[in-house]
Amino acid sequence: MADLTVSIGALTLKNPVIAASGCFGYGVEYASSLDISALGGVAVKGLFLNEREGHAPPRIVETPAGMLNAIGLQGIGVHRFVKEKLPELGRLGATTIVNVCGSTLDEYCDVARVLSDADGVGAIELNISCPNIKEGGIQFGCSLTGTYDVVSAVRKVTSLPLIPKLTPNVTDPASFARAAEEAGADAISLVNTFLAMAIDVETRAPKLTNVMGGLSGPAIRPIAVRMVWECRQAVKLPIIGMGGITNATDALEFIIAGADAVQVGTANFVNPMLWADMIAGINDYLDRHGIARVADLVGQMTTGANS
Amino acid sequence: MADLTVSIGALTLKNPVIAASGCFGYGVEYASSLDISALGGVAVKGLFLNEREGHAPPRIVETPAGMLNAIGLQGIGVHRFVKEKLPELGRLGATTIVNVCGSTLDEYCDVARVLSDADGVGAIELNISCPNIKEGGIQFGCSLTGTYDVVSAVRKVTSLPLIPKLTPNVTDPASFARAAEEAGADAISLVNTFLAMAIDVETRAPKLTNVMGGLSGPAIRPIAVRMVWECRQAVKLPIIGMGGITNATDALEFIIAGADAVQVGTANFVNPMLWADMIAGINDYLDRHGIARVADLVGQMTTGANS
Amino acid sequence: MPVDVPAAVVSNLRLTPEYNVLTLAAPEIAKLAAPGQFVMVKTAPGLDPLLRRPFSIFEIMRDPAGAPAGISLLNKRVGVGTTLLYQAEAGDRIDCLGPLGQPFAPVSPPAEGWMVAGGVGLAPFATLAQALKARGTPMTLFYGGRGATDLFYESFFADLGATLVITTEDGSRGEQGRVTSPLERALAGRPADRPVTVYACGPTPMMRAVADLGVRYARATYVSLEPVMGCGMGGCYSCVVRVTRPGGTHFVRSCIEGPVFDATAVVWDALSEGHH
Amino acid sequence: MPVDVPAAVVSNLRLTPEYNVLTLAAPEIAKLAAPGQFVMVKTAPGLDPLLRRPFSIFEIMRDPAGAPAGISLLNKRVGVGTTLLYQAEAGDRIDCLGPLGQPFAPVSPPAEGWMVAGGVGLAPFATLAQALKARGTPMTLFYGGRGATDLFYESFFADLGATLVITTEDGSRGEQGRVTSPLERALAGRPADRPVTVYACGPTPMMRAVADLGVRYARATYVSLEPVMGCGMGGCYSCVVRVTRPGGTHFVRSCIEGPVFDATAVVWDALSEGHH
Ligand SMILES: Cc1cc2nc3c(=O)[nH]c(=O)nc-3n(C[C@H](O)[C@H](O)[C@H](O)COP(=O)(O)OP(=O)(O)OC[C@H]3O[C@@H](n4cnc5c(N)ncnc54)[C@H](O)[C@@H]3O)c2cc1C
Ligand SMILES: Cc1cc2nc3c(=O)[nH]c(=O)nc-3n(C[C@H](O)[C@H](O)[C@H](O)COP(=O)(O)OP(=O)(O)OC[C@H]3O[C@@H](n4cnc5c(N)ncnc54)[C@H](O)[C@@H]3O)c2cc1C
Ligand SMILES: Cc1cc2nc3c(=O)[nH]c(=O)nc-3n(C[C@H](O)[C@H](O)[C@H](O)COP(=O)(O)O)c2cc1C
Ligand SMILES: Cc1cc2nc3c(=O)[nH]c(=O)nc-3n(C[C@H](O)[C@H](O)[C@H](O)COP(=O)(O)O)c2cc1C
Ligand code: FES
Ligand code: FES
Repeated sequence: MADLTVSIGALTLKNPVIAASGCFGYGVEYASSLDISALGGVAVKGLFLNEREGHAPPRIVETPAGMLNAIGLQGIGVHRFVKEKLPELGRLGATTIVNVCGSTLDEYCDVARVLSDADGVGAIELNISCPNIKEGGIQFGCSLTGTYDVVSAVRKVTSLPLIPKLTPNVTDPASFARAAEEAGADAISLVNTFLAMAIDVETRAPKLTNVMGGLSGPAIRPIAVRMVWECRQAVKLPIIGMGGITNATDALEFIIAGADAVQVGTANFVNPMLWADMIAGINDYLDRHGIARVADLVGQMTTGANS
Repeated sequence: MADLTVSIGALTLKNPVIAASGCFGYGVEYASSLDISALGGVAVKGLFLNEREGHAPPRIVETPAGMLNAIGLQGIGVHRFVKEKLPELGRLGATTIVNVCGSTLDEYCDVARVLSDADGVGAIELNISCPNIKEGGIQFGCSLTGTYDVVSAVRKVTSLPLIPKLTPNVTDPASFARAAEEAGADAISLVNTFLAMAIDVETRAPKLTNVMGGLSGPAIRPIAVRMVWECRQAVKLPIIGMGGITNATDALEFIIAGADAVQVGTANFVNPMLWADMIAGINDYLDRHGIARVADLVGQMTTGANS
Repeated sequence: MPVDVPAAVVSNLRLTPEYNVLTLAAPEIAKLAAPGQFVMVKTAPGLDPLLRRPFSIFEIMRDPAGAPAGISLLNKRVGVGTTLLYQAEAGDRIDCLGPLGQPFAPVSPPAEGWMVAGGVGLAPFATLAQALKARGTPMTLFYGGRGATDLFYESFFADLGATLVITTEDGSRGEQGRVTSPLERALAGRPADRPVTVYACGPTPMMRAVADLGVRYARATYVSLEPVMGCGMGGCYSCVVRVTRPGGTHFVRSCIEGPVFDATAVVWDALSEGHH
Repeated sequence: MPVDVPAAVVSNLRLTPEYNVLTLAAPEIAKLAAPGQFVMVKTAPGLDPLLRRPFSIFEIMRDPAGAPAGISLLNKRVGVGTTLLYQAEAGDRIDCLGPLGQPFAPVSPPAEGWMVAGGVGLAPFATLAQALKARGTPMTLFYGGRGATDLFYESFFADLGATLVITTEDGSRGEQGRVTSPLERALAGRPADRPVTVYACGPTPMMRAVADLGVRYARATYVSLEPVMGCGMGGCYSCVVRVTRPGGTHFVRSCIEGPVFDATAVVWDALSEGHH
């Protein structure tokens, strides 16, 4: 049995497998089917300060080996979350990572303050990369100074582990990783979804009411792995990698590319019972390769023989 | 029977379906299996001034609904191409689009000059977006001034229709479309492949000898459609759209998003006999919808009802 | 509570070139299922198509001793996944997650249960009819299709004692026209002091018309909606339906708060018709 | 010249848990095929997996009148696509593009033809053996496997009059060890004035060893290589092999200039062993 623990700032994860934000509700939805305390962490649906309606359906459309979503960050707001969901997550033994959204810099800080005062938040994942909303979010995430500013502002108001979540919709994600590191992040997570669209040729209308959506799922995995690897060369921070992970092999690919932990989003829709197998599969691999700690595998891609 | 012709500068294509560069050899390879003169065009493998070895294999790896390639632009060089392939393409009745590469601005111009002096070149597609080579190419394609400079330099040395091929590996492809337009391009084509990688977890080595490769195929289609649509809003130029097109419906999706013509790459590997069906399918759609000319469908996405 | 099982295809009865009934060995799901619940089905192994598809649990199959042994699905081919289920062969394994969602609440006598099914909307009513019968509740099935070849399993319902009222759009069976016509006559003809609960499943315009009739004749009406669903477990927020709740209207996740809704709570204008 | 046909699976003979022979109705391809050519096979409809897989044409099947009716593939499960072909059922349709590539040139008497097969590398030799027999060329099959259960179709070759020399690594059949040992003894024992052409297919290290022996004993040697192939038609440049040509070494496309190469032209050091 290998040591699967992962350190993200002050937070220790039992293992590197985290449910991705927006793909696991508030975590509690899954508690009747599986033991969510066995996961490395649960990243809950993105939260603004207040409740939010989200976009009109249809909100998803399937694409080759992937899907588009334009949920529009429907959510109950951080106050109701703290009151209604957080205590239950605590009772269930979940390691809770709260995905924080904002339309303005102030809103990010306000949400972070509420969470800092609450009991049972493991870390804040700063969502500056949702492609589905017009104001805030992606505006910060696609600008280096925006990224730096929002991370350093939130850094000032919270001592919770702070994990900016980066967008893949930029020329050079590694530069954003560096901006996040300089601004005081404890870790980074990537990738959020790729801005994309699909059109129904018969009606000539976009398949999503919101026109654009975010592409996720196995389709994007090779791009996400590349970006994690680029960021690994650029920063010392822990990296939480994601994008199309469906099984232990995919998770290991991200870890070898440089991810300290991984998140699983779309694959949970396809197979909500995948968690135990994925964690066991990572452990088996480590045992089979005589690697004592998962941390020892991070970034261990070998290029020598091939380059 | 609808009017399927497409104008790209001075060049008229019989129909909007072009074989994508690097996915159809020099065109002549396919002549024994199909009538390549029936295609809207044949974009041949990228050519430098001189012969080029390309990367060591393995050069491709399959990924979910896609593939990575790092061919490294193996090719016979423009001189041999003009001597050995171009006459045959002419005899076969192909509309030939030559994909032009360069390690330097001068090399792009030199290749373009050779082609301008040759007989039977329909257009030049300027490859400033290959993610698989270190020097040249992508360095121009990922910088707005680089794009502007190379397009205007080549513009000065050739009166052939000039089609810069844009990379998707940037934050805002539409700004590159504008740069190309300002520099005097006759059209733009997009997308080239997405920079990506895959790792064999057992050996921990990259699956491609070159480490990185370009992702193509159906997996990327929703992102490519989005980029074509963004460019359609940004420029008046004809747009040649591509990325994961496998059948007439996919082609129509690009046309409705704003492409005047389309290219088909990866799908030709899977089904090299797809051409006739795709062209017929586009025609059938136009007839069924009472659209007289394919040009009338370009960019006709309706958003009104949904926004 | 829901379980995920690699269910073996026991049989695939192709009713027409469009409809089939797929019987799956899934005792774990059969045991837990309540009328109107659904399963999320992986229509093919691998990544094409990627997502599961939602299907009502049609019948609960029982072994000779009467123990729940499996479920059947009434499948209509409309695209990739439903075509794969149409083509499935006995012995294939199909991942099946369920049971999911809020079931129908079957009424008890003296109320009657009136089921209104349009096309494949028949699917959730086999289990509901059994539950009504178990309560001794008199029931009627208003069942509409495009033509005679769109109507199935009438004897199943007749054997349970249901009154059948059939309509077809082309008049090839039963009354010509929409299923809502005889429903309206029946509602109009029923004295106010004789309670009825209406249950509807079918195309959105049909369900909306039934909902309107329910309001007009002041009868409790429940509909089983069929929005696109990404996960079926409350994880993705793709399946929302706008409903009236204390304090206003809200998007609620139909996979966990539905698919069965009180028809008066549904904000019908918000249901995008193109996709249902 | 190559054609793409949706070939029906006529039969699937599962030889072991790893190997099977898939017989496909494809008269168009069978008619054109020459020994050592291959087909590109779409192992599943849809996008998973996306690309076709290359397979040697194993047997040419003939109808009772002797006309070419189909082909068979000798398939070894190593991954996704080969597993799907292992599972195929009679009646399935499998898109099959071919014949492709440069065939073996069968020698004529007085030369002998010596075939050297490692494992699934047997595949291109059934058609070659028939061509040799048609020329009256004496032939030997040196056939090596891990164990007795890796060896197939010996009687097919024996019936054509081939001499069989069998080796297994575990010694469970024939001589224990590598197939190159008896080959080397045979080469060493053969007088220089008795011509022999050697044909080899199997794991890259084996083919390389055969190539070395060919050089050492100055015998014409051809190998059928198995690099990853994206298209099989010369379109993608994925399948290149470094070979010596007038003026230096070059990467050439093995799908159109191979898969059969003169072993002395192959730059063996450039063949990445991990992937073959
Ligand atoms: C709770 C519930 C119960 C259902 N029960 C049944 C049933 O018992 N029998 C049955 O045949 N069908 C049922 N459906 C509908 C069924 O899920 C869809 O027909 C199916 O998902 C379409 O999949 P496809 O791959 O064939 O279509 P696709 O190829 O994905 O799409 C074809 C068309 O179907 C529409 N569609 C796609 N996904 C859905 C979806 N999840 N829901 C509705 N429409 C969709 C698309 O918009 C498109 O117009 C139910 C749906 C829900 C939500
Ligand atoms: C000309 C030619 C003829 C061949 N003839 C036969 C034959 O008659 N019978 C037979 O069983 N196999 C044959 N092969 C090998 C066969 O093509 C591969 O085993 C097959 O493509 C693997 O597909 P997969 O989906 O099962 O493997 P994947 O799941 O894709 O990969 C599994 C492993 O196989 C390797 N692999 C993947 N693709 C290829 C490829 N195109 N060529 C070689 N290795 C690959 C991968 O690197 C990986 O290690 C031939 C190959 C060539 C080039
Ligand atoms: C339906 C859906 C909703 C999502 N919502 C959020 C969100 O609220 N906040 C966020 O940071 N990311 C969100 N994401 C992005 C995922 O967390 C993840 O970054 C992305 O889907 C890539 O991972 P995957 O391929 O494993 O899904 C969402 C993704 C999907 C598919
Ligand atoms: C094997 C391979 C080789 C390619 N070579 C070139 C090239 O030489 N020049 C070029 O501009 N694009 C090249 N491309 C990119 C394609 O032309 C096309 O832009 C891309 O593959 C997306 O289209 P697709 O998804 O239809 O393949 C290549 C793509 C592949 C898969
Ligand atoms: S289908 Fe995912 S929340 Fe309802
Ligand atoms: S496999 Fe594509 S060129 Fe050989």
